[in-house]
Amino acid sequence: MDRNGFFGNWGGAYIPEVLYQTFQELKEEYRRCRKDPEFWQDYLNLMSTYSCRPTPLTYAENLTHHFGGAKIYIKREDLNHTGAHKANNVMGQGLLVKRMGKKRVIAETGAGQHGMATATMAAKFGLDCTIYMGEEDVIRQRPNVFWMEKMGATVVTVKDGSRTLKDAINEAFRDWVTNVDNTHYVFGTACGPAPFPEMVSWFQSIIGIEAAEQIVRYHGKMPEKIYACVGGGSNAMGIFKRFLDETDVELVGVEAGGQGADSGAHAIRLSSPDATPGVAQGYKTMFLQNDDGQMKNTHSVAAGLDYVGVSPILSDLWEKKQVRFESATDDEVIQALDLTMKQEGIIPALESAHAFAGAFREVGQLSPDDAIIINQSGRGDKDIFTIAHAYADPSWKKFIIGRAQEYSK
Amino acid sequence: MDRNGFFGNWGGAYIPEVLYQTFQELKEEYRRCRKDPEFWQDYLNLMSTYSCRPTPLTYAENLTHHFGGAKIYIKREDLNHTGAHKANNVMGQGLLVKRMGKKRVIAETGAGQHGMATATMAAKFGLDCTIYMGEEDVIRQRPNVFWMEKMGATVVTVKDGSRTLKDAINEAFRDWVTNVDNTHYVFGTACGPAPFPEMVSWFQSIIGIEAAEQIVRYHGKMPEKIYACVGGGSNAMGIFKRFLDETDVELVGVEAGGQGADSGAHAIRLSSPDATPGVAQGYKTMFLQNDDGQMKNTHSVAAGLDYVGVSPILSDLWEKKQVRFESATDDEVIQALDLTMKQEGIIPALESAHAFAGAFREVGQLSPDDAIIINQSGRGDKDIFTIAHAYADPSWKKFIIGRAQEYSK
Amino acid sequence: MLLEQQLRNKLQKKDILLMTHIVLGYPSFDVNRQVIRQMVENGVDCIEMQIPFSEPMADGPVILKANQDSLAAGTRVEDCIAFAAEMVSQHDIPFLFMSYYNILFKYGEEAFCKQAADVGIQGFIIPDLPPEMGTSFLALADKYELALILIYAPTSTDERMKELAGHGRGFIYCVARRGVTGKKSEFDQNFDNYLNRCRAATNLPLAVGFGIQSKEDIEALKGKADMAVIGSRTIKLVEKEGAAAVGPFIASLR
Amino acid sequence: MLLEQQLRNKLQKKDILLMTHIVLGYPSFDVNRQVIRQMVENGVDCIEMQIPFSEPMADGPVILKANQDSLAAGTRVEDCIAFAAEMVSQHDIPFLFMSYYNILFKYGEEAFCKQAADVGIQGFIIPDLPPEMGTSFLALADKYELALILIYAPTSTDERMKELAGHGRGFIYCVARRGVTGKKSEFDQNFDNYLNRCRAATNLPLAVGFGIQSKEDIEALKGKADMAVIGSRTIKLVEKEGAAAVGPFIASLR
Ligand SMILES: Cc1ncc(COP(=O)(O)O)c(C=O)c1O
Ligand SMILES: Cc1ncc(COP(=O)(O)O)c(C=O)c1O
Repeated sequence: MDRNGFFGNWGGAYIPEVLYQTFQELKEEYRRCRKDPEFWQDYLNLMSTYSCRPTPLTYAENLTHHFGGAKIYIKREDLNHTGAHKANNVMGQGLLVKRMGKKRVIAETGAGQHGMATATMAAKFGLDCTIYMGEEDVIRQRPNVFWMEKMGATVVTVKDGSRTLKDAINEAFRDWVTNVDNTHYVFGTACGPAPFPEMVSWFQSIIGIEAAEQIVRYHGKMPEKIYACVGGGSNAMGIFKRFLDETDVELVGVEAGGQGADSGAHAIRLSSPDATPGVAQGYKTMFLQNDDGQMKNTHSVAAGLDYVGVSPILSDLWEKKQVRFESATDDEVIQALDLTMKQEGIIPALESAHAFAGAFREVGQLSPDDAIIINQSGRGDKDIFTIAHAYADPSWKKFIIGRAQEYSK
Repeated sequence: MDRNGFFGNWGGAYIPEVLYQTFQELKEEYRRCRKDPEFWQDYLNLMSTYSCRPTPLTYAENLTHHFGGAKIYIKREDLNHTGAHKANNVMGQGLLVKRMGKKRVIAETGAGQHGMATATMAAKFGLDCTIYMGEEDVIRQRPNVFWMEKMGATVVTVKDGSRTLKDAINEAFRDWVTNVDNTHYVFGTACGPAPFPEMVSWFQSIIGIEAAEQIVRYHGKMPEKIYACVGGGSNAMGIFKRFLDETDVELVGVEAGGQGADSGAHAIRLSSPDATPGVAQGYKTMFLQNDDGQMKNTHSVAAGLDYVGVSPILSDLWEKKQVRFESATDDEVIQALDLTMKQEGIIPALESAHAFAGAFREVGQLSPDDAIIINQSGRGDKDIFTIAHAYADPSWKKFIIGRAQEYSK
Repeated sequence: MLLEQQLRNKLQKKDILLMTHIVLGYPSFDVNRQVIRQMVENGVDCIEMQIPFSEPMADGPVILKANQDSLAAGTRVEDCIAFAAEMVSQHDIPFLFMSYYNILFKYGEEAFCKQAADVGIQGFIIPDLPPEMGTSFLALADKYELALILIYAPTSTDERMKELAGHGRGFIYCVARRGVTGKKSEFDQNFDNYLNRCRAATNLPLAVGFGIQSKEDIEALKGKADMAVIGSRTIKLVEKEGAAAVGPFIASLR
Repeated sequence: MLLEQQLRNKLQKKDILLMTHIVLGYPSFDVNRQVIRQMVENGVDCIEMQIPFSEPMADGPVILKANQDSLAAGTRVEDCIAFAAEMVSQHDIPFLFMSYYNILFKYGEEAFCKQAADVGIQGFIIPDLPPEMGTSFLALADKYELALILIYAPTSTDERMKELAGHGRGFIYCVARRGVTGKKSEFDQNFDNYLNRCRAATNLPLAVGFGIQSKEDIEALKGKADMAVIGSRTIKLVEKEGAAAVGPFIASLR
């Protein structure tokens, strides 16, 4: 990151003047933390006692035989407390907030995972907490909303714009400019104004640091390829970062293909021609926008990938061809999910299932002497309503209808 | 365990002759595994790569200050793969099944956690899997049923008797006597005919082994007391076993008080006069039964504790006063759950919340120099329907009704 | 006279004996009465009366449901003993109690044996009480001259059969196949080998139960077994056609 | 003549100037026309015309909704430029474009400056473009003699204000308080201290915006600020009472 927060042509901090000073302080504190080895140690202690880091690297023996190609290893971020990699970022920012002495945190959330993680961190650190969530996501991820509220957070339903992640982000910024003095905005992914992209990636980099050590221990050498789903880009950056200098390791980001690259109903920013450079939500990256610069509606079965922008760091790595980007459609994702559940007894989040789908397409062509790593960013439990829905599971429908009748009495 | 499978006056193997030979083989294989250090090593490897053992021991700083007594540490079995301690037992038996060369597993389940764990193990080990679940529990724990089916298991709804755990067990035995040659019954708790109580406790003992090492590392000495909820007794035995010889550590089992010890609607086997010695489901223990020896209906908000019997090992420890037993009512449990979510950002399963409720009652009287451990046997996500219901959460109801309307179209 | 002797005497006159089964209090003691009368009048040699239990682990759907309905109707253990006394006094064939161990255990092993002996019961069938678990009960049964019938299964090894033979009294109940009561069994070569193993292991009379439904089944057992056991079949019959249908059915079996 | 000079000239005759705000295409360009006419006829000194953007991060509910509705009605950037040309030709006061950076960025910084200059626009207000991010754009604005108005906030340090002053053109837009557009502001002691800091930091005219709603508010600003900015207030007015209500309201402010 250069002094203005750019990665190559991407990033920056396009923020209202009201926030300028806060960002100065945030950048300052962030720099201090990075210089302070104790901070990272505190972070590791927190993550190993409150969450269960290091998360395992699981050898997926059945899937490996199923495809007959490279050995498939799965990095198990789903085993984090709150069920996704989001905890890594949130707990790190929590430590930062304590150092800055702020008493309130706010956050946007798409899948609800980041909201869950933030509400959790707020409860643990005794901070007030408000979560902004697009109306459509509130519906898609109701259980997470319930838990956030039970942990003491206020969940605000955002009814503006497309009523998804990007609108939640705008609303969170509006809160922040209003309450900037006592409030920290816990940005949930490697996007937004500097220093968020780099800071979030730093906290998430624990994934790749562990994975590198684990794969060498189990497999004896570096993997051929690493797959991660890409919404904002935090789990991808988290596992990629450590491997950027390992030039023999191909890094593959899988975006949300929704109903298909040509359908217009997707969230493919880097692996389709639909996106163009733009500036919104405080940073410059490839956005899905029209010729006037108005953001388009995106679509994905996975709420957490349903976003118009992408990490400026990934746009830079994309431009420099250091990361390859692919996409997987909603249907491919459900199939990959199904196969993974039946073969391994593992339930990836719909977001994560994109990485699985991307890997399944290619792993068969690789040599059995090689290995790949799939980053399972989260667990699928949270998605039961979406998944049961996608399967149109009849007994599930019957069950819901029965419950509703009780409640309607 | 003596050669007939007794612990003091409790236990044994009251099994139909058809199963005699299988039990001989099972006991034999179990003995071999216990003698074979490699087996335990394989077990540890599996649990540390497929699940995330060792699970953390979390210092609950806020709860500690809230009660102003001993330091509260939480053993995080909720971070296991599939979300509960059940995985420990199931994966261990899975390794045993592979050694015995059987191709099919069956299991009973109450909360659905053991069914989930068994379905998961079956998927991972490539075994056919049938899960028996009481009709009432199928309703209480629908999401788990959905996932079990998605992982390839057949879930059989048991409509006999009280349509809960004990009836699922009977039905599983009926399957077993029919398919004994190729099938192993993965018993889910430290009950049933020998060698199950001891074998399940052995696999679960990994909890206490880790906890002892962790508490000494963090707290510098052994804890004053350890709390665990008691359904069949496996998570309790799992954390207690290692501490049985530590005579200064008080072990406290918390049973399901349901609507109160005097209400008749509870599942208190050891801490109320309602239970009497009996023999059912293949073993001798304290059962909730009438004067004729007919089993009573039990009640608990937590499906996993809603059971007429209890581990014969615990009955023995109870008789010998090595473990103290308490109970917590449904209401106390919901309160403890609420407090834990808000204070620590941790969501215990309803079963586990009994242990929290039991500990919260007493911890205030202990010295801040001392520590207690609460065994969080599982996570509460699976209970969203029950918990949202218990809170009578209006937006949840609205959401369910909305979904139902979609499905009714 | 001990149960075994009684059966041997009967075997002087018949090439195979017939044991039937009822669940006490299902559908009612009244119907039990009629059914038992019909059984006796049509030449049944021995009747096992099942005291219902809430957890009939070894029983299939038919008997399971009978157990539950009987209990739901309020059947108590005392009622069963009283009814047994009545039957014994009225019918001159051996009656056995079949139940699960908890019923006896809860009643008190000795108290139960004493009661059973007093009312003239000849023995017990307890599917969940292998001899290892029943040491004290075996002794008491002998003391009160009650036969604790032990069970052979196709999965029992020769060694195990010998061991059981040592503890068994009255006769050995040979379970025809794996599984629970009620389903049809195949009386094939494997079955014959199994019965031969049983015969080789004990001198006690052999009864064969589980899934015997017809004259053919019983014919197939002649010369191989001493007694055929009819279980669920009559219960289903009573459910469908009432008590009156039992007599003709029993008659049709020989 | 440059914007700053124009304002200074007006300040010869008035003790405080008035700048108003409209969202282009909301509720329609027609209504925009009427509203602007009423504003000019009632002595407004400067008008900022907001080109709608789908992500108006710094705007409150009222202007946010106006942005969305305008876009939903199909407003394009070209329409806004054409409309601006029409207004400039009809009314003899300075017009500014207000928008978010992406609109200009996507159009092309130079292309946009050129267009704006051609149609006679005097400057820009871009809340999400701090000078650090706008180096190239600042240069282009100067080249085309367009004033890029910079913003002060109560959170800006003196040092920061000085820095901004160096880059600012036309006037400085002083945000009256933390938060987004639309809410009422308190013009208390703190506020005065803030304005004093602003004044000390720059020689450019000072405009004060955010939450100015009444004659009193404007009175309170006299002597402290050079220009008062009326934003959401008139949009709400038009929504409630129609374009015709704007004239009287503006008149009532002085
Ligand atoms: C489980 C999971 N994976 C992935 C994502 C996408 O975010 P990112 O690309 O920042 O990892 C989300 C976002 O909510 C998520 O919940
Ligand atoms: C989370 C959890 N805790 C506790 C229990 C009770 O079982 P046990 O007493 O064997 O630990 C269950 C049973 O399903 C469970 O799911």
